[in-house]
Amino acid sequence: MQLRDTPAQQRFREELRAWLRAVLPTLDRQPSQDDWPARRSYDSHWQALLHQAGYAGLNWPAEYGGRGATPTEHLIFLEESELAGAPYVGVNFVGLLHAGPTLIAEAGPEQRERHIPAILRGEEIWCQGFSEPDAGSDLAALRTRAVLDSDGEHYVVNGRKIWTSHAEVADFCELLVRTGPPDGPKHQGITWLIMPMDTPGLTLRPLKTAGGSTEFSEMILEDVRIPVANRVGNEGDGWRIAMVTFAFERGTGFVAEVVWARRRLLEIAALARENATWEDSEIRRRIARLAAEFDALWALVKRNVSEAEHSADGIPGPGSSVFKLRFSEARQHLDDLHAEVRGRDSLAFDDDLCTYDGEPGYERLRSLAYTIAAGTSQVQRNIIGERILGLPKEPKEPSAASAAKGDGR
Amino acid sequence: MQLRDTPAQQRFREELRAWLRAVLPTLDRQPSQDDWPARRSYDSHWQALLHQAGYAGLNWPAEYGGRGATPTEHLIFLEESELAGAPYVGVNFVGLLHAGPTLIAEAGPEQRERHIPAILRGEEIWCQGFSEPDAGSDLAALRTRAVLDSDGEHYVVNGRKIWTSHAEVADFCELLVRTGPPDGPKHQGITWLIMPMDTPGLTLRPLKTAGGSTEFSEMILEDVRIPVANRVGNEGDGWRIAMVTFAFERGTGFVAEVVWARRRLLEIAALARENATWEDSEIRRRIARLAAEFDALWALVKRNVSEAEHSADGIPGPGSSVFKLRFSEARQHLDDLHAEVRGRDSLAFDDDLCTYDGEPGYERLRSLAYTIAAGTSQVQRNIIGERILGLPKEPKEPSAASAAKGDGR
Amino acid sequence: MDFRPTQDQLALAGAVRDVLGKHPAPGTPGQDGPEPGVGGVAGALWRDLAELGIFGVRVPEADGGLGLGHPESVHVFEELGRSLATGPFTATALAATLLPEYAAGRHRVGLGDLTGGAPQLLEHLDALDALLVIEIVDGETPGVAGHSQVLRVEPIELRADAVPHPVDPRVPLHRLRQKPLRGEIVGDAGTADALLREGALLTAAYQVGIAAVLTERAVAYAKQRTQFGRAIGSFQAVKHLCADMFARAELARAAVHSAAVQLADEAVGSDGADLPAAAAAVSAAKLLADDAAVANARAAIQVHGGMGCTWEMGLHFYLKRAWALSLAYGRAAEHADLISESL
Amino acid sequence: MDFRPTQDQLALAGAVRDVLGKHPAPGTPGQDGPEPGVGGVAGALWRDLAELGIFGVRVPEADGGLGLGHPESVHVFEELGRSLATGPFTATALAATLLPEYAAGRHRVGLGDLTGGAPQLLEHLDALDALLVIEIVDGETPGVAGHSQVLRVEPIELRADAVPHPVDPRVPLHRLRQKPLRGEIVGDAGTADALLREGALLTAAYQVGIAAVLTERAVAYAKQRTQFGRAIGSFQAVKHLCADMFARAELARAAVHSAAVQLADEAVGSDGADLPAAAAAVSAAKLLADDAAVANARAAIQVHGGMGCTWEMGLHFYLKRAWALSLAYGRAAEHADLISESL
Repeated sequence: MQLRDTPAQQRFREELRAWLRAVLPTLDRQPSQDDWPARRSYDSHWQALLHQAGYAGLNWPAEYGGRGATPTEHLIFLEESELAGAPYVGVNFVGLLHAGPTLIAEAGPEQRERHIPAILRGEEIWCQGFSEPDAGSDLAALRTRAVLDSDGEHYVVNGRKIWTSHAEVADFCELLVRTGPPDGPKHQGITWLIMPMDTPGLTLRPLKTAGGSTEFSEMILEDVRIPVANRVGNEGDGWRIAMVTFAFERGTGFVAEVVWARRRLLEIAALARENATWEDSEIRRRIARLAAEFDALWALVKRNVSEAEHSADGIPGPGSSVFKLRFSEARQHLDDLHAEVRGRDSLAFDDDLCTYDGEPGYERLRSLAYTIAAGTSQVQRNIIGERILGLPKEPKEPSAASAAKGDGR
Repeated sequence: MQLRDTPAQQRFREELRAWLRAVLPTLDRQPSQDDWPARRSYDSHWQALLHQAGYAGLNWPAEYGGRGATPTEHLIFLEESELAGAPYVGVNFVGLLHAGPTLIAEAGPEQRERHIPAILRGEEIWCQGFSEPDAGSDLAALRTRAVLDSDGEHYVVNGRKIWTSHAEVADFCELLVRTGPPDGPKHQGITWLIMPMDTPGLTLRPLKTAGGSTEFSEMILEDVRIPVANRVGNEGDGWRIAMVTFAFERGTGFVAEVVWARRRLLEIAALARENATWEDSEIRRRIARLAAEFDALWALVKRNVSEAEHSADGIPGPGSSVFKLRFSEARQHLDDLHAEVRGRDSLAFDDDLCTYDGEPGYERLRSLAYTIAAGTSQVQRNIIGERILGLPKEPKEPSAASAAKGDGR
Repeated sequence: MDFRPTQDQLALAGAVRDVLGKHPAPGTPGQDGPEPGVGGVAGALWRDLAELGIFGVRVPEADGGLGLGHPESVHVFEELGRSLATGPFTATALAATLLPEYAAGRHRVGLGDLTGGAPQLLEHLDALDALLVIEIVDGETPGVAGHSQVLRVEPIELRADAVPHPVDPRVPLHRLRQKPLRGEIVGDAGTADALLREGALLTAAYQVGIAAVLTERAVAYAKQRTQFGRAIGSFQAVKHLCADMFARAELARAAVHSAAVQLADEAVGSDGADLPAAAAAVSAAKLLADDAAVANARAAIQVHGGMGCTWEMGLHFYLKRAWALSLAYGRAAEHADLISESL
Repeated sequence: MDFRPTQDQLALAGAVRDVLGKHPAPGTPGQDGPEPGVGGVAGALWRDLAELGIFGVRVPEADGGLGLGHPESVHVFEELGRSLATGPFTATALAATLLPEYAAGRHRVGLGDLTGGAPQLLEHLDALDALLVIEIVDGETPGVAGHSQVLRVEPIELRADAVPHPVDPRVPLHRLRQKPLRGEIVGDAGTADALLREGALLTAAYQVGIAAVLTERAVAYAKQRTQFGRAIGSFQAVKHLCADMFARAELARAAVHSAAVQLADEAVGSDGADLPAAAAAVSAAKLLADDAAVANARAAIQVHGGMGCTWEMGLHFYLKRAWALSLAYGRAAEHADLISESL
């Protein structure tokens, strides 16, 4: 049980630090929140720089162009990047964290050849078409229909998808469709397709968030024709394939955010000292308690990473639900505490900071989604209760053929 | 919308105050926690005094020997008694708050004649035989069997009851038994019986609480013969009859406790000023927030009482679940806060105060049951969600014939 | 004792609700979401509310008011909160208790509390006809210096910068650049305290309105939205969120009503009236109502899931207003300190 | 980095667990409830634990200890907490780091912290062979007065009254009547700080054991107990109580392990070691572990319903110990203050 770097890890960390020190000053200022073309260009440039330096696809197998780094090296990468203030993965999120790993695991050689290198170089942006208006927590209830055309070479897809990030600038979409009968067993009959975003019949409708930004879109699909060759895996095997993706998301999606939260807490403490709210023991101790919480969450991350490093598949287990549950609540407390220390200043967005990261008002509004997205806190508690603790599931609604696995939202 | 006494209410309050001032100094010191004969004698004496002064059965109809007071007068009685430090209802709790009102509503003339005056005079002590080891939150699942004897004049009862308060000193028990088939519809087939506590076949086993006292007993019934004449209402109608009782319990059970809690909070504030924990803004504000909570609960009581005063039946509605939910949690916070202000003193029971009321360590342990007894907080939330807000019930377990109405504990 | 609202109080609340129903605020059910900046003072709504007399509820009839009391005021303001109406309602109603000329609602009056050290942000400044300012008296005037007083200031003479992006886009904010201010002294320290106390009470009532209407919205959504083949409100996790929302709103309302009655009794000098106790009751009401509004807004968003975080669902408008009101007329911590002084 | 417990650490914990399994504490599953006062130090258990070397875990092998570190100590103390073993384990292990003669566990050593103003209650006094006392030096000795120091005191010479009814009936308490104390100075202010810091860490580990074992008990009960025709653990209200218990115990354990590693790195002077950071990590661990133990004890009782409140179910023993330990080696508020100094 130790936390120190091995000599190899220390070397990796130092090289990365040196590279970040050299390259970060060359970057432009972050584009503004809703300037999507500029954001794509900014994020792609960063991804290209990572690729040149050998940091693209850090934890991907070397045979697919990745670096084949260990989970611990990946953690070091995320930690040092955040500490240095490097850009986030941005519009490359779905490609690097969802679609890419799924393609490596499940796609055919031609599909991999076509997409993987382009994703790694930042040349191909992906988005996700999973959730639907009536399939949120109950994702397997999705109803977007794909019917094989009479030519036998295309699926014709009709339906609505929701919560699609970066859709405006994406080249491809990982799309879950129902190929089985609408009233069949819901976890079966789902198929995973690669949809080019320039396919006719696709309409995007921006979905504004509480913070006023357009991070998400709704996608309306009307007779969208997708080649059968774009299918990944077998027809009806899409649920299993999608689950591979989720395991990755849960594992690494929030790691950098813990580092960010710990730094933000120091900023809050500094501000509190400056404006004398620090004199108030209640405020001071709330800051201290959150520091304890984030430090413990960071320790939990390290334990999860250590376990992943020594597990067969490198995929984090359900223990990450504990992290997700506590982190998302702590993150909301952090933003509330920040507002409390700022006092009436918290009633106005700070235009000097009005990029898409860091402005405390926007962060506070964004954090509302933390206890909802990627599995609500209620779903996380179900996962902990059922998969870790082995508590029995709820009885099924007699009429529902399908398994109840979450709380539904 | 006003809180002032009417002239009649003010007169009632002043007469009561004068009487309490006169009579309380004549009382002996409270007996010790587990001296049940002394407690019976003490509580019976107090009840007899109340009866002589015309305060027994305050809210009972005059035709049954009560005073026929309004809900508001009842509230004034509870408030003034608590403020004056008068004894609680004690071992007369079940008789006055459960069995008596049930007998008035449901019993035959002879049964009433036999029991009601004796209860009012403090000469007859009752206990409750409802819960069973496997029927807690799911009370309707009770399994204590009553079979009609071949003589046709007795039920022969076998089973186990639990959480019976004051059983050691009780003369009678309000007993719920199953007369219907064990596998029949569970809310039907329940019958309400009057069981004399000296009936052969009855064994009591004291059930010690976390505080070390024997407030409750387990009752083991082996071939206990109860005359059919002791049945209240019809065979199989016991569930409905018992529900009448519960409505009373929810309404008034905790009223005096709010007054107590507000006084206790002032004691805590005084102690905090004395030992300088008051300097700590966190402690000071926790005290203030609890003061706000208890004052609001007291206002909620007054609103509920005002509504009951003008309702047809004088029985509080499901709104009292809000009170029960918030009060029981606030009460636990109160005891925790007291311990925090006492510091290491809280590690020892204060033997100078070691009666059954008020010693902070015992109160803290006793308050553990507040979120459990008389409907757990989880059950209260179900009641609010389903009966007040109209949210749908959970689906039933396909195999269970009965309705799921609580969370189960 | 009869703590139920009277028929007249319910009728007044109903009349206010009817008027508000004719001018639904953006973000409330059935309304499409506005662009940021939409909001401010809706002239037609203001006129209709003025016609009902809501700005002069507590002003004697002889002075053109309704001649009612705090219990009636809180009924009105709970309705304003339910419909998330924006405008300087609280300040105008407070001003009318001091200067009856404002009872008719022909002027829009703002209020700025400069007694704290916090940066001063003023709501609706561009729409105001008058501004009351509470400040600490500088200088050495015996018996007055160091105490607070109430000034009436011409809004047009103020130097203030519009805040480009208020968190609540529906309520325009200006940041005051100027101090000291020049104006007419219209009240002393006692008046200032009374204004702040009643402001806290009315704000608490508005917050109760937010907390209550969000409970209803969450419950309605939980009944209608299905996942896993069931209405999500049948899952205990969601049901219990709703139950806690209801409990918070009920308790806060009881606290607001109790404070209103106690303050009314104090004002008319009736038996047992006790200003410190009434002031503590107002603080308790503000503290519980702020918590109820903010916590219920969060819970409503959680019950609505992803949709709850969208602009178009409009729940964020309630949260943003609840946040802003939590910082007006004393924050929870300040009110807790006030309560502690009474213990 | 490899933050997993090593095989050796798991083996040590397993050995401790095996020994504890032979001496089950009252109130733990399968044990009938004792009368108040039963508890104290169980001689056979103490001897078996001494034989394993648990009092000398951190004492160099040359001095008769196991020569291990903080990460091993916290594994041992989590096991003690899981089985709710009573005795002056923490104080004896702390004393052994200072005075290796105690490593073998042949003496029972207590510890009293007289630096705060609080009334001094000593645990297990009648069973002690030695007592360490941390006190503030009176008088005017230059460079020392006003600082703390560690005294070794003969328990038998102390004037102290037995507390008739300790809240935790399993741990006898005495109230100290005497001050100042006479004894041998065995450590300076730095030693005192180190003892209190390690005491907080070991206590946190014990609390994690309580939090973890109660999660297991609540889960087992929720699987077995049926109401409304279902195991109660299938109800979300109960399931989510259990999930939160698990999360609290996991997070607190991660904090304890992290603090142990940081303190170990500091002790051996390895790269990047940082005493203020390690001290803050210990405070974080104590704060989270206290909360986990107390909150999980409450939650376990809630899951068990009425039976949870009974003496015979024994859950109250865990709660009472968790309460007592929350007041030992610094309360949550004090540790929060310490953390805040590091920010």
